[in-house]
Amino acid sequence: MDFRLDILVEYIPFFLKGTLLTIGLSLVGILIGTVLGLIIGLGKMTRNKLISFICNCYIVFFRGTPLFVQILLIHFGVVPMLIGHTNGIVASIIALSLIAGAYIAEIFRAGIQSIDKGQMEAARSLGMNHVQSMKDVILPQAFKRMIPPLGNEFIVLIKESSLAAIVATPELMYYGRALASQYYRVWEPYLTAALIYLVLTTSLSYLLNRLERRLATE
Amino acid sequence: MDFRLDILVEYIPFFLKGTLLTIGLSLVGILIGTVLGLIIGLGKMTRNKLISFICNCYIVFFRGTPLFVQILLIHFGVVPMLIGHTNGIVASIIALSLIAGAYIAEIFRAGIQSIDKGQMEAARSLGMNHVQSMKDVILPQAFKRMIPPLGNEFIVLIKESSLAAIVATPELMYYGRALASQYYRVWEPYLTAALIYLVLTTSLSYLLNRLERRLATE
Amino acid sequence: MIEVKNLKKTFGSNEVLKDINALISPKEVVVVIGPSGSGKSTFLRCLNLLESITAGHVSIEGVDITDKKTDINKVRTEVGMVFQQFNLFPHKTVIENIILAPMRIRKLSAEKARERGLELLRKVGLKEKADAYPDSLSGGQKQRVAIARALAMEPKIMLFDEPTSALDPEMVGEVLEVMKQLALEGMTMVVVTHEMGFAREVGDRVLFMDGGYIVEENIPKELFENPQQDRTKSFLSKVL
Amino acid sequence: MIEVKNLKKTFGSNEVLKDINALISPKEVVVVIGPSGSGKSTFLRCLNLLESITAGHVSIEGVDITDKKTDINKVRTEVGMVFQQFNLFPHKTVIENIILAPMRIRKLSAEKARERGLELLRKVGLKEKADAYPDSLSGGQKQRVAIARALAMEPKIMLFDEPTSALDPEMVGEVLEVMKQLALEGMTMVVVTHEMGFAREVGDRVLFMDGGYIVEENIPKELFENPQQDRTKSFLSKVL
Amino acid sequence: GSSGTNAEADGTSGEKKKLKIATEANYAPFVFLDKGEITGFDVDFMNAVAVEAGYEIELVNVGWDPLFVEVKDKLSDLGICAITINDEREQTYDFSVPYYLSTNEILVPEGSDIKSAADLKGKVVAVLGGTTGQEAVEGILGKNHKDIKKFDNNNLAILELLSGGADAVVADNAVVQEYAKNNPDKKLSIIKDEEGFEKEFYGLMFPKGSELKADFDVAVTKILENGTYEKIYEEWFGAEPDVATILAEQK
Ligand SMILES: Nc1ncnc2c1ncn2[C@@H]1O[C@H](COP(=O)(O)OP(=O)(O)OP(=O)(O)O)[C@@H](O)[C@H]1O
Ligand SMILES: Nc1ncnc2c1ncn2[C@@H]1O[C@H](COP(=O)(O)OP(=O)(O)OP(=O)(O)O)[C@@H](O)[C@H]1O
Ligand SMILES: [Mg+2]
Ligand SMILES: [Mg+2]
Repeated sequence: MDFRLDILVEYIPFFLKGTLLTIGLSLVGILIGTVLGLIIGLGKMTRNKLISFICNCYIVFFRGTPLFVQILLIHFGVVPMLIGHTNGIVASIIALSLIAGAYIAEIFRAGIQSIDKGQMEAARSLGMNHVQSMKDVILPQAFKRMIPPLGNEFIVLIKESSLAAIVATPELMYYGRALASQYYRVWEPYLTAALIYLVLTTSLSYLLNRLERRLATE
Repeated sequence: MDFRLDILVEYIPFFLKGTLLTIGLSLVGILIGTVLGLIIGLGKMTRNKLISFICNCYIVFFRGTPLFVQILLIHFGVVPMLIGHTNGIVASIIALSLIAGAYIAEIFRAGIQSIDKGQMEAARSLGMNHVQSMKDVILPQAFKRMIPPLGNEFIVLIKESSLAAIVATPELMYYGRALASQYYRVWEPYLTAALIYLVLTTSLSYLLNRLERRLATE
Repeated sequence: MIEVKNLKKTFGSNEVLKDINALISPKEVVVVIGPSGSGKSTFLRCLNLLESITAGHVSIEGVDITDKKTDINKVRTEVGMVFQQFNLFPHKTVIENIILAPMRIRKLSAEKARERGLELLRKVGLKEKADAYPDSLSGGQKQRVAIARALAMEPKIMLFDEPTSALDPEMVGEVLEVMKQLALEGMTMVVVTHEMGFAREVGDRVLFMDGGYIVEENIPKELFENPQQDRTKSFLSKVL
Repeated sequence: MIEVKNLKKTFGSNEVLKDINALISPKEVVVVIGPSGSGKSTFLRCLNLLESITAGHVSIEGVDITDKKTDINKVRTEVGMVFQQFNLFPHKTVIENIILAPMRIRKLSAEKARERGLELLRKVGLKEKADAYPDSLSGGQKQRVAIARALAMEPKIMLFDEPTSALDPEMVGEVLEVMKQLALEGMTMVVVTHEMGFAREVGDRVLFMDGGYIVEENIPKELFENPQQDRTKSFLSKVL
Repeated sequence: GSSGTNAEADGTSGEKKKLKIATEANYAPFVFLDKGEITGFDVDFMNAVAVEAGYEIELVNVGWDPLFVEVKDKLSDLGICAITINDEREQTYDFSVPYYLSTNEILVPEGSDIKSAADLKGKVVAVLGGTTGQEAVEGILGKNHKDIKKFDNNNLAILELLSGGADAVVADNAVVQEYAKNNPDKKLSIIKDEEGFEKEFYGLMFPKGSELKADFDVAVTKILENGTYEKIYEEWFGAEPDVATILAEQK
């Protein structure tokens, strides 16, 4: 297989720009998604049937439909309603945040439920109310357990952000496709993109492993 | 928003065909992926450094790169080597199986590691060797715990199979795109496809929940 | 004072407490014994509403805690509880475990709370462990911290649910010692335990539970040496 | 017969067994006591190589198990082990738990294995539970099944690691009873336990371990009533 | 690796082998699926050319990215899919003589101040990646200019315009008309600017060094000259083709 380095060299600045946006999108996505996931996760756990039902629908919808369709819906349906016109970056961030929120809600719920029941009972038996117990006793412990799955979600988000290219958000995959369609060559751009994704995801999971080990020994 | 039902009606048989193939692809993918995941998962856990390293690379690669690129690689790199010419369905099945294998390897490893160490010790202390202990004691228990995450992986696979459309595998999304480009309309095909995916994934997760509850009370 | 009248508790279709009546006076130390599953923990947990009560009444210091209008968090500050599994907060140091509730509920300042916390740690013999994390403590030390934590809210009553049964044998003594001290100081205590020596030495009264009822009760010496009921006899024959 | 010579075991940089020497004769019942973390479990687990041995020699019935050429699976069939946490196989019925190893290793037929399994269950008083799943048993019943399972391989030696400390008090007796019976029948036994009554009644010898050494050993009466070492004295003062 | 094409494998049956032709059926009215069948202008044209050249052909919908690998790796004998000939692609592939003159049109909202191709400067333009539209706009704004949004689907490009994310869409006039036909109620104006855009041509795409190119060049020219082309063109586009310009470009 011939492999044309020259066209890759030509695209280096674009790949760089794209990679930065890829990182930015996933980073913002995981941050907003975490806040959202917290709200949705708590919402699903409340005794209020209606709130719990709505939160559950949210989770079911975002986990049950392809991201591709979600991005289109948000890009052409939601963002114009919000800011009057489409904007690929805004749409990608919203879509990634919303889907991350759905997964993080479950991570969050699992994290809370993984804390021994005795912790809540001990806090309540001291006279602390439910909110105080959550805040001072349950959540700090749950958050620590959530770090590894949150990291995984970040990795997933990095890969999924590649779908942002379909609404012309100029991230890594967008420039990969631009190169592909300029030269009608597939391997150079896509293998390069794959390699960059691989570097991003493996270095992230390396960092995660170290963090996890640090947390475990603490 | 005007919504042309007539063109949807016209495409009903294609959506049906596509949905069947989507189900078929993910089903075959999860089955082969399970076998593969078992092998890779065991491989990663062996003491043999080389095998363990190779299995780990496999997992890192498939979990760290976008499925989109994997499908292309397999469609053009692997399938022609195997059967002499390209074939979208074969490539999709291989790609979905390989990625499922990478995730299932981890599910499998987690399942085995979740079994109390005392089980292996009890079996070994009776004089059973490692293989016997695995087969008779550890694996049956691990499999039961693997059912819920395997079900989740199945759901993920259903959604990811939508990417098979890029190598023109005539599954659900393929016909969705066909409809979109024949009539230059976006919402009718994509919302319909999203709905079908949602029905597939939610009914599957409903079944899973029931199964999980049955297993828990057993 | 604790008054329990016709207390019933069911989990689903499982009636765990069938008809419990008891009167526990101030400064009394009541030991609860009985076979596994007889409802001892459930009984104890009903006393501070960690389990909702199905029927009957429980009043603590004259306050009916089954009344919907009662502020249960306030009641719980009066009733300390010590669990078999310690349930210390692993993300907080020993002293932080102790001062958390006083600061949150009694609104004590950090210094004041810490000062009183250290005093309690001294009492349970763990002053030097104030800034350690629970994971670095032995079982006996953990349980003593748990007792100090419960005492920090200055409860009028202390409930103990098998406080020594998760401990290595050589640590049982140090925990019982702290409990004995507490009893001597006049704390009202309800203790579920299998430590018959403690019951004999410290208990004012022993309740024997079986099948959701209090089958027999008496002063320790009488109950252990002269059980009236067959079930009590058969249980004691296995345990003593 | 078990011969232990200069046994050392380290976990990383933690030297858990420092220099253990012991000789256990056929039909002898040896009880091992000592504070938590002193290495009792590790010692026991070295006897059937559940822990790899760092240095020294252990021979079982004349076979040096530290020799690389020894088939450890064969040795293990001669040495039964009973764990604190029972470790029954939860996906198998009681009888399946018992017959698994004999069928796999001794290649017994299912009928033959079942027949002998039922015999063992009768011995531990659980014949009627043959087709129950472990989860439906009480702790004492589980531990008796675990003993029957170990016996099914017809071992020459039985190791017990705190077989009663996960049990509710009223179930301790039934398990000790089975162990006593076994001792009477002439089984060679090494028992880590805190049940001093059992040690006194059944033990031929007591080893007191501390800090990775066997600090003192003697016949039970002597060791309990007349400990020579300070560490032994201090330990016994807490436990007895 | 595969040596030669699979078409060669079945070549035993007759004089001329059956050719495998790769396409992506996602670009109405050139190539698209009509209820599962591949149809379109390119399909009819390809069939006519094949008959003229004396080849049996099989048109396979392989997908867009796969199309290039198929042709480059000789898994298919050639590709047709409204593929624009340009220098960069000629480094990797051989193209037939042009068979279609793509007239790009600008699609703008009604009342837009864009009146010509030159007005696109400073505006955000949505295009379909890899098409003549992209080439044309990049000719004006510059390669990979940040104001060019490339979509991999014309629908999305036009939807972007309708949703306010772009000021204009530049696409082949056939595409623009097909869109307008299916979405009559959208308030869009079409601007033609023959001078403003460079002329772009479609060609058949062959692997580098393909021996088929010679046969097909002749056949394409023949079809253009003998009136068959005009018939097919009018059938699909309802207009007369500018055969003269295409033939001139072929020289
Ligand atoms: N949260 C619960 N849900 C359902 N059943 C419960 C629950 N808690 C306890 N039970 C049941 O209630 C019965 C009594 O339990 P309880 O814990 O009060 O017994 P106990 O006397 O404390 O026994 P032990 O000595 O084993 O602690 C048991 O049959 C138990 O299965
Ligand atoms: N797998 C292991 N890895 C590292 N350290 C271990 C391991 N197993 C035991 N240890 C350490 O070895 C020491 C002795 O442990 P061991 O379990 O033998 O003590 P023990 O006398 O049985 O105590 P206990 O009465 O608590 O069961 C302890 O300090 C323990 O932390
Ligand atoms: Mg209890
Ligand atoms: Mg031990």
